[in-house]
Amino acid sequence: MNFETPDFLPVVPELFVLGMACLILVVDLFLSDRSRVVTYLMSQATLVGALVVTLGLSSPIAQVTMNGTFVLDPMATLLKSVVYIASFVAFLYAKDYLRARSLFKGEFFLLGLFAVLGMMVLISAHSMLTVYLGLELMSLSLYAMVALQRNSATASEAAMKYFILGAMASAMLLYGMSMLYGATGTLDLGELGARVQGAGPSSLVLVFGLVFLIVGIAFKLGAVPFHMWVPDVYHGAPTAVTLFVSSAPKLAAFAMLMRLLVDGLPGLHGHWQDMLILLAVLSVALGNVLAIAQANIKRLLAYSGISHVGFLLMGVLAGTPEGYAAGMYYAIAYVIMTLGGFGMVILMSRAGFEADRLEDYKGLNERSPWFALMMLILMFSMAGVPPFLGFWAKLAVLEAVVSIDLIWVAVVAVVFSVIGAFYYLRVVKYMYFDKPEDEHSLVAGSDLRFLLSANGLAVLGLGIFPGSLLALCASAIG
Amino acid sequence: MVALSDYLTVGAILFGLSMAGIFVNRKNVIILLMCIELMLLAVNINFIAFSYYLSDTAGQIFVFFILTVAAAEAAIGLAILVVLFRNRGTINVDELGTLKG
Amino acid sequence: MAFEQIVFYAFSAVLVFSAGVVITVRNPVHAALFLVLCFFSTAGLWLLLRAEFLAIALVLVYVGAVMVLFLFVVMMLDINIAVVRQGFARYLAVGGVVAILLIAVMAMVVGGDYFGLERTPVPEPIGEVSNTRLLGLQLYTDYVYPFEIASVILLVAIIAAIALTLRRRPDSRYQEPGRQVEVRRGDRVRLVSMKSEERR
Amino acid sequence: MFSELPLLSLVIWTPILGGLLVLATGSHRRGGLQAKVLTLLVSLLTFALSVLLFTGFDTTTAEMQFTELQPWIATFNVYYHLGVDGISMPLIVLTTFTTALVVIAGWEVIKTKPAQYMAAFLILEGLMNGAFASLDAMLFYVFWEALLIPMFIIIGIWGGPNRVYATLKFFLYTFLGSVFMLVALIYLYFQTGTFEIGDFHAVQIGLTAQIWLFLAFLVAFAVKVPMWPVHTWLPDAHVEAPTGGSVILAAIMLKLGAYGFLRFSLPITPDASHSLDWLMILLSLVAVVYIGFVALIQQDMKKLIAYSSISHMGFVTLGFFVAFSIFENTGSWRGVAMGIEGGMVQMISHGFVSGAMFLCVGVLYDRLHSRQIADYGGVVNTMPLFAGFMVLFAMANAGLPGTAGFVGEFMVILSAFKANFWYAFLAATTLILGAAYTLWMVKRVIYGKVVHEGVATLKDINAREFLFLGVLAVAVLALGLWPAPLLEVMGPTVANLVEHIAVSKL
Amino acid sequence: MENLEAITLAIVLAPLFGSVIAGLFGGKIGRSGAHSVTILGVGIAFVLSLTLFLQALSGDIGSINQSIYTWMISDGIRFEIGFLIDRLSTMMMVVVTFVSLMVHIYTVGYMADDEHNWPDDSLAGKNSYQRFFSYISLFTFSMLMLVMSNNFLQLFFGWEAVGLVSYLLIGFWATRESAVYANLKAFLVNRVGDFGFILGIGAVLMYFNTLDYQAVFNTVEMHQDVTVSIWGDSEWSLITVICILLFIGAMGKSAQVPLHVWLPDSMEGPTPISALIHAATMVTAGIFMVARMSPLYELSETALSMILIIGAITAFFMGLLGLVQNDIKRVVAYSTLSQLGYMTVALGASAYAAGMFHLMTHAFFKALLFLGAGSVIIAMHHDQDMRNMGGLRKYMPITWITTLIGSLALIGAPFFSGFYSKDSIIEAVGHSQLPGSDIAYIAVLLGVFVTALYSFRMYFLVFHGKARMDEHTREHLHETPRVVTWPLILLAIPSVFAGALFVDSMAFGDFFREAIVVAPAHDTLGALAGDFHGWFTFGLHGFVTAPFWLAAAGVATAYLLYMKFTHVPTMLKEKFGWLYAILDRKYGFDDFYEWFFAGGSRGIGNALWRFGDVKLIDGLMINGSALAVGWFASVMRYVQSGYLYHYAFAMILGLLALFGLFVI
Repeated sequence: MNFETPDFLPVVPELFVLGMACLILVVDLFLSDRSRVVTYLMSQATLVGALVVTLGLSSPIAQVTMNGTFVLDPMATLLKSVVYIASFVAFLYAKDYLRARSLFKGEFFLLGLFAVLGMMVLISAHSMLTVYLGLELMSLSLYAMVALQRNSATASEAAMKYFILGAMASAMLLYGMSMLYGATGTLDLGELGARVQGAGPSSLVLVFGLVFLIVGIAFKLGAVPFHMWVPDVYHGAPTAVTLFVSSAPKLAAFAMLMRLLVDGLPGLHGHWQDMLILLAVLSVALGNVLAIAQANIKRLLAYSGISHVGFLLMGVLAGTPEGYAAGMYYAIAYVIMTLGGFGMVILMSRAGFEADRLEDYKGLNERSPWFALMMLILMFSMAGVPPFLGFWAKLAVLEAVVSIDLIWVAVVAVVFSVIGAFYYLRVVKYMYFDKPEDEHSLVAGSDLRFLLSANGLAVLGLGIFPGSLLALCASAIG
Repeated sequence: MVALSDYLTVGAILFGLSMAGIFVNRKNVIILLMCIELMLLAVNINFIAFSYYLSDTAGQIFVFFILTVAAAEAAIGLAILVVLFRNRGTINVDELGTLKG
Repeated sequence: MAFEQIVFYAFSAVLVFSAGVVITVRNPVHAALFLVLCFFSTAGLWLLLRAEFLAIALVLVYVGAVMVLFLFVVMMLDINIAVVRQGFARYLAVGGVVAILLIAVMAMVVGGDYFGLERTPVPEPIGEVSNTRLLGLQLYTDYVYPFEIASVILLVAIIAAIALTLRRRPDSRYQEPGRQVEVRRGDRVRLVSMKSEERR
Repeated sequence: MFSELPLLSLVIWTPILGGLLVLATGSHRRGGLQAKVLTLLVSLLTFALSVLLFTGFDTTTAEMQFTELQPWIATFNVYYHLGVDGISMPLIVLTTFTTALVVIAGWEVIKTKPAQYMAAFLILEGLMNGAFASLDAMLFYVFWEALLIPMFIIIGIWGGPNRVYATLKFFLYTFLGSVFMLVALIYLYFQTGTFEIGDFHAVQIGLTAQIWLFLAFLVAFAVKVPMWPVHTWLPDAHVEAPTGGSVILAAIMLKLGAYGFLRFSLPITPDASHSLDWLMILLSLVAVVYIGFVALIQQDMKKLIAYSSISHMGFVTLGFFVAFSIFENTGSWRGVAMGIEGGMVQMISHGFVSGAMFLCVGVLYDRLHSRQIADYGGVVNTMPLFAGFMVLFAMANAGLPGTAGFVGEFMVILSAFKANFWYAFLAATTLILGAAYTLWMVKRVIYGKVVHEGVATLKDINAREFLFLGVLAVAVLALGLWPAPLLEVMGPTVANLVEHIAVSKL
Repeated sequence: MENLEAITLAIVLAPLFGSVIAGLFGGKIGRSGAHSVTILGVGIAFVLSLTLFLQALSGDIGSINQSIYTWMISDGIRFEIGFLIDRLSTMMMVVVTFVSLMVHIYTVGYMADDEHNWPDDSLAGKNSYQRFFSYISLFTFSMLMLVMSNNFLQLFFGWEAVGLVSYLLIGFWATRESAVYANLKAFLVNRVGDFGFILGIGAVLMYFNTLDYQAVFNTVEMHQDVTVSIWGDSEWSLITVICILLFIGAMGKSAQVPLHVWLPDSMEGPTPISALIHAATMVTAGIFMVARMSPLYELSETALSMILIIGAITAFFMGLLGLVQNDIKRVVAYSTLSQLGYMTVALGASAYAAGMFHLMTHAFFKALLFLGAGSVIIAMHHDQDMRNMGGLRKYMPITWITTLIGSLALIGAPFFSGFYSKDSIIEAVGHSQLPGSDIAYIAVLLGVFVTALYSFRMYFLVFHGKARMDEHTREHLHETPRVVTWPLILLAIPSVFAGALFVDSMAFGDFFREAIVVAPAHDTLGALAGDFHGWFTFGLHGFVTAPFWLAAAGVATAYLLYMKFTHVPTMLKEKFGWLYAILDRKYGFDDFYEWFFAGGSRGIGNALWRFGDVKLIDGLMINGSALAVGWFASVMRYVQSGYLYHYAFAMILGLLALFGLFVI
């Protein structure tokens, strides 16, 4: 056997995060609860460092290394960067919340970092094996994070559901992978793509495997009908964890979608397009409709997330570079918005008060006009009203579906987005049109206030000047 | 001679049974965890059968990793189970329904 | 019927039967034990497929470790054996129908049409390379990256398991020798000077 | 000297930035006086800028003027492209004019969060100007949608008791309409490769596609106009909105829909407009007659005026869409321009008149906190000056010659006659119905004996109220007595439009 | 004429100026300031109009068509505001400004006690008196704009503007429920007419592509044979359609059956405006308009027939109603209706000139009658019921004499002005060959009897017989002040002499020149002209014609019934109860309109609103779909049951669905 030492350079970010995580693990052992902030700072430093390293390594051409299990391409660079930033923001938002509930422990940040590592692996996966391992690394960390609030019955219930269904979805994904492997004899996604193009007669087997694959992906994204975990987990988990679960992992799931379907199975585009249309339409419809009936803002945002996934899928299903870019743009936009949304929930909460009922937002405009405005921006952005970020994301995906003449899909999507606008407006209604019931002033650190404001303004700013991010996504797809 | 399809059929039956098990069983979360192990087992059978019939070791490598991950998964699953039991005093699936709607 | 086939069908029958028991039995301990039986029969099947290392690993890792963990948890949690509720038959019927449907669809695809002997004949044995050695060689060279990730996953599992289950009871008391040693007299005894009581 | 300035950008961004500044100023000090003064200054400045637009406008050409072009979103080929022609320029002036009045009208009335109120109106103003000035469809859409937000807030915070229902209905209705337009715009984007409205005008499209596009646009614009049967949001929104909100809603927001027909539906899909003009005419006439009857029995003044707005806007759409019938009936395109111009004059005049009517109701509401006709009677005895204004505006609303309300109706009826006698016949029923519902209301509210203590203690309008009602009265009379300058502005543009739609795209 | 434009402008602007000053600055200039400025304005207009009229008579100016400014240009069509000065318009101008001037002066006395004022702190100030002057001056302006117009647009402007002022003035006493009811009614009924009118304008514009009178008249021949299809396949002559549509407008304004219902009610306004607007000028606008459009009407016998019949119906049946009225102003109002019918009949018979002639004389004597009635009303302390009057001639000699003159003119006593105009109409109708002229002739003849009957019924009831008023009123009875009596005297003069003066040229001569076009086939007046030998002969001849004897019979009957056998009317009322009921209910027009149009449209509105808007659109479509979505959401929530096995089941179903849809 002749074995060449692989090129480790592209993997440096992963190694860096891993190394730092191990370091933090050790350091954390020696920290007292009072100085736990060191763990937090180190974690944040890790993310910043990873960002620097990743950006430093970025190159316009795809590099495949590690015997074909790893790829570094512009898409990976961009998605990873956003993952770091999203995680950074999430950690920052989480800090005060965790502290107020004596959850401010090293495990949270460690598991978070490992989840980030999993996402990185997933984003850079170039083999079904690494897809699976990245996915599991991420998922297992997330399962644990959801359950981290050990004295909370809802959190453990949520974790259990998440775990069982997640494992089931993984198993289905694996079953699909086994089928693809059996049909083509390779795990390498590039190779797989090449062989699928040539595999004529056994395409039924490929489609069969594809169905399982789709189920696995759809579960991670939270697309209907594989979405059932989303509201329960978002609702049950501590808000800080919900924040994390709802943001960066969506990017990883998007990457998984791209890697498996676009890199791995471009030859089956016609098939997975049909399936994704079904999922997308169902997601947009059900997510928006069910969100209307919610009284808990975390559940509401969960259902809204489901509908956003539907839109995201619309970009991808187009099967054009513009469509992929649109999907990616949507994913990034969604992450920015959801971070802000759950960030607001954290801002409103305090020790012993979760601020997760819609009623808790009554009269926010009286209590804090500024943050009411931020929430307003976020809500309208999620509803897809210009000039906010969410609108351009919707526009991009609608362009994608219209470009392949699936106008009916676009029409369905916009109609349900109108239905969806209703519940976002309801939040605004509570904030602006009702009198406050809760007269407590907001307790939150200035870093949280600052970042949350920046987050809201980013939604506005990226809405007024959407060009650069769009161009970035377009160039990342190539 | 045993055909590849025979192995795959066994895998399919196992997979189907374990999936059915997840929603037939309404009492005990532990059995759900076992069902998941069964599902992974079915997948493993597939991989190994393919690996054998394709004369390619990648499938076996994959199974190796699946086994590893499954073990880790089981550990985390059981840990969550323990936490759940401590909070609820039960691991009855029927009573695991406070989050809904 | 060749010996190989007899073995295959025997193991398969045991596997399917015990899997069926696992999902229907009331007592989780029984379920765990039947799961062990499943693993054993699967290991047998894998041996037929020349995957000796994995077969052994399955028995050692799963039966030896994972299933013991399962049993351990079952015992630890002291869960009542479930009473068969009314309606279980109905769930079972629905479950059976769905399972049969699912299996039928899957079997249709994975059945003889695509994976029969005509299409995928039994391969010729390739030399006498040890299965273990083969895997080992690949694991540490071509698959070193996944291997590392797998190790991280195990690490996460450790962290998670500890973080979730290790708890200090707030009411339990510990001895801290360090602090015991550090105690000075002043920490324990306070000398108070008082005015003496006036005599009347 | 002023022509060097990017006037359009200024009329868009001055109020928006001013609004943000007002928002930052806050309402805390002295009842928000600072914010109010600032708002007034900004709105007057914007109005002054728009007057420059009017004076600098070249009335001899149909070309876009004051154009500005900057790349905005390269990925989608979207440009920051502004410009005005004879159709949009008057509407911008109307917008800035009305906003300044609304600011004055809300001066003392708004007690809660005055800074937010004022800021919302300024931002709304900028966005509306933007919608009128956009030459890029996506830019237009952004403004078009974005202006729902401040309006949503305005109705929701400062509205009446049922404001939440009303504002949600308003938002969702219009949102539903406009998303179809979005899809249509995207479709057109793929036909032309740009979002340039001018390119949309030029592109050749088959009839089926045109019809779908037309319907998509129709939903968006019909809701905004609003046309029967998608009009029911308007009475609710008007009734619940604060006076300023109603004024802006009626005076300008409704015009956006009609503007859309001119800017999008007619030139982009002339053949679909042709083949579906029966539908448009039918809906317009239903609006005139049906809504006229419905307005007759309203018990709430604002609701009545809202219904009358719908009816009047029916004239606008009627004027626009009789074009093809005229051609079929007379074999020439002569007379088409009169219908379109009539519709546009009607837009402007309705802006004045309905705004004035809502302000009048607002004046009463501020005093007695009721909009019910039954709660008034004999107001003339205690508020004669106000009654004078109210009667004047009511007459304008009823389309009395010499007032603004007449000009557009007259032109549309004349051109409708060219299309078909019965169109004109049904349209002309508004002479009776419009007078009936308006004057019946006036009779019950203004005339008669003082009905109760409340009316007896009413104070006549103060100088501030006199100011805005007086200004509007002058505007109403000026437009009615001498509409020529307005027609001169729109003439070449409309002529150009008629030439354009006369050519089939098939 | 260099300064002609200035003069015409001054004529219209002087009253406008007065109106604006009195209206906007009434509080500042006070009562005397207000009536001075408006009287001055109208006076200037009158003097200048008279000058123009005399110049026109002397032939110094022919027909002058000038534009003041361009109202707008649309679609290449110029809409101008301008004046057409010819004999027709100058005559109208003189009549309008003269009556208006009289009424202005009269008002100084009539409104002297008007207490209807605003609160002190209103910015409007105490200005009801000033406002009244402002309104009537504004009316004068509007009426002048109407008659001087050289195009349809401005005609319509004036048309509606006079309607507006009429609305304002009928409702002048805004606290009276009946007044504000009447002004709304007047406006709306007029609007029905305008509805036709504007359609007529639309038709003109469509086929002539201009609204200028001259341009239209010049090309009217070209459109003589154009037909239009309004409904189905039946073809209508274009000119007929235009004429009928325009005449609908005239029916509204000139209160022809069935659009007459507003005029009696309009008596709720102060008496001066009844005289000015609802007798002398505004209501005759329709007559003027048709005369102005004679080049069009001459081409449509159908339209002329229709005018003839409608006029005849109005003339006779509205006169009948005057018999049962007890309100002094209402009697005069029904008489006005009837006289307007006469004018309309004249138009129908193509005797436009006679119609205009009667318009002029009627303006004088009817204004006189109204002002006389007003004078009585002042004296009676605003009691208008004739049953409470009687014997007033002793107390109010001037009013008595002038009213008698007015009445004689009205019934067409020979040598009085009304005689000349009315007789020429009756003669002309008798000569008319149009379908329906026979009926019309009978109607106008019978109308003469009726006119005389109700006129002298009023005269006798008011001025003769027992004084039936209460003590208090009787003690205070005296002649009204000079500002009131002088206009009466000044109006009485033309009421007597205008007929004799102008019968030659106006009725039978070529007074109007090219302003009025009569087709040779219809030239009834031309046919009569041959038998005409001067005003005196005509007057003498009048004694031997049927109308005179009918009128005399009417007077005699009135004398017998109301002076001699005063029990007979009551007896007749009982005996012919059904007839009385019909007349008393005014043939049921008002009740029917109230029920059918007012009630009907409210009913339709209610039905459309409740079922269309509230139930169907809002309830079913809007809220219904919202509810449906909400209901669906709540149902789907059950699917999200919280139970793991359901979630797993959903996933498996999803998997199966994907299989079913995409694999098999």
